[in-house]
Amino acid sequence: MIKVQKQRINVSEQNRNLLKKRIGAVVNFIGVARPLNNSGKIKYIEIEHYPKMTEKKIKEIEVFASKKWKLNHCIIIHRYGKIKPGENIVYVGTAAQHRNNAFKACEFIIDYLKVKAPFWKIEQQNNKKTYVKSKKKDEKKIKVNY
Amino acid sequence: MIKVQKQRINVSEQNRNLLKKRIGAVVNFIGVARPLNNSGKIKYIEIEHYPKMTEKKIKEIEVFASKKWKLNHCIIIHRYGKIKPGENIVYVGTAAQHRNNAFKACEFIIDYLKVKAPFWKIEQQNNKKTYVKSKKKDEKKIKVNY
Amino acid sequence: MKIVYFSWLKEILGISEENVRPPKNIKNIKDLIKWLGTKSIKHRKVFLKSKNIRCSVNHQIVDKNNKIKNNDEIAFFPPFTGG
Amino acid sequence: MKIVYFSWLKEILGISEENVRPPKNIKNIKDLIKWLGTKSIKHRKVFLKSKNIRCSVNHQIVDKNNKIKNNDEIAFFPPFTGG
Repeated sequence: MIKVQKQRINVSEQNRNLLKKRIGAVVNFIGVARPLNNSGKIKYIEIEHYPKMTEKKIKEIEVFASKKWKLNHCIIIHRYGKIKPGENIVYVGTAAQHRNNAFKACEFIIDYLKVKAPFWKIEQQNNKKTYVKSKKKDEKKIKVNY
Repeated sequence: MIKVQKQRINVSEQNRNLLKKRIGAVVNFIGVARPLNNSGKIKYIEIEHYPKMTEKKIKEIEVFASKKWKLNHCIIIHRYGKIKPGENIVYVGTAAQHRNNAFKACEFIIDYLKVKAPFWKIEQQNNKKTYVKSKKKDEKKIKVNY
Repeated sequence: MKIVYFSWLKEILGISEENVRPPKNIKNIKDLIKWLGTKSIKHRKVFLKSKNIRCSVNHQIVDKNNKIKNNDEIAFFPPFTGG
Repeated sequence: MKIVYFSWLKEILGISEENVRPPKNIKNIKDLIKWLGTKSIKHRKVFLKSKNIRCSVNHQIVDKNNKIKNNDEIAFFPPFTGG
């Protein structure tokens, strides 16, 4: 299940969904908006995305990971719009028979979301708006091609 | 925070605790009781533990992982007693500035719990009680010594 | 041909999309970038930094040698920073 | 000296713990296992399989050469299967 949405992610609800099937291992990742950057306090971040492309790209990642790591269930939710520090930005949940697969799939998905899904972040401070730069480290981490 | 308890783990509550501090990345693992083993349906599992030793061992794992991966928060909860298929058995939650640390710590903790914490599982079927055997694979996975 | 802009490209240009009719000798993304860079001072400012610009054709990421057709939707944007 | 048993060891023996006074020549876990194995048929059954038995002294996992003292709490159990 994938979703691109403006509202906050209800993590409990998603975990209940993941746990519905009686599988052995559930892993999830929650990305949270940070309160600070190098130049100080962040009022909020704003995430822009490319609607016609976003869901398609996330779906590709979901399908690939579900097959490769034999997932019983996979949930990917990414927000856009204004997000305050401390709020969640992204939720990735994986459920599998064995924990290794659930872990690997979850980490793969968030790594790929970072560099393959069309989202752009702005950090809004009191008098300053910063277009967040992508991390080279993140791009290097991606080895598998699909 | 570590806990050894009989009752079900309230995953939502623990995730709320993890998310309280305004960190960047939260990872959690939930182990779920399986409905089947090689010889068929499982009615319930029963987990025995060594009370005087359990918390101490889990605490050691928590302290080690928190330091090694600079965790902002770490929650480990393991149940004992009768557990029905589909119910959770164990919860590991890690919160860190960066996702790599949160993932590595979470996976480390569950790997170590499997082979270092004094729990023993019984699978109860209709006419059969099986003492679960440890997996060599799990013991091999543990490389770091602490 | 529809051109779509995101992030700082959109901010500098002041528009999120535009329809263009490039001449026939504009055959791939590289050509298109050069040609778009001549449209205005703002366009030049954006497309001069073209090493930092990524691009998609009909919602597929492509490299700059990718051929383009008249009814394509072409998007320009910086590297992604979601997650 | 308090001996504690878990899992199938407890089931076979029918007890979860017992107090014992081994003779003075019983100095380490290996000796203790041999000596406990002579206590009853059930004990022999359990301690014959001693390769599959792990052990702790005062809640610390130890190997079978570990020295033992009179007021130690010594536990015998199979490899852990939690998580």
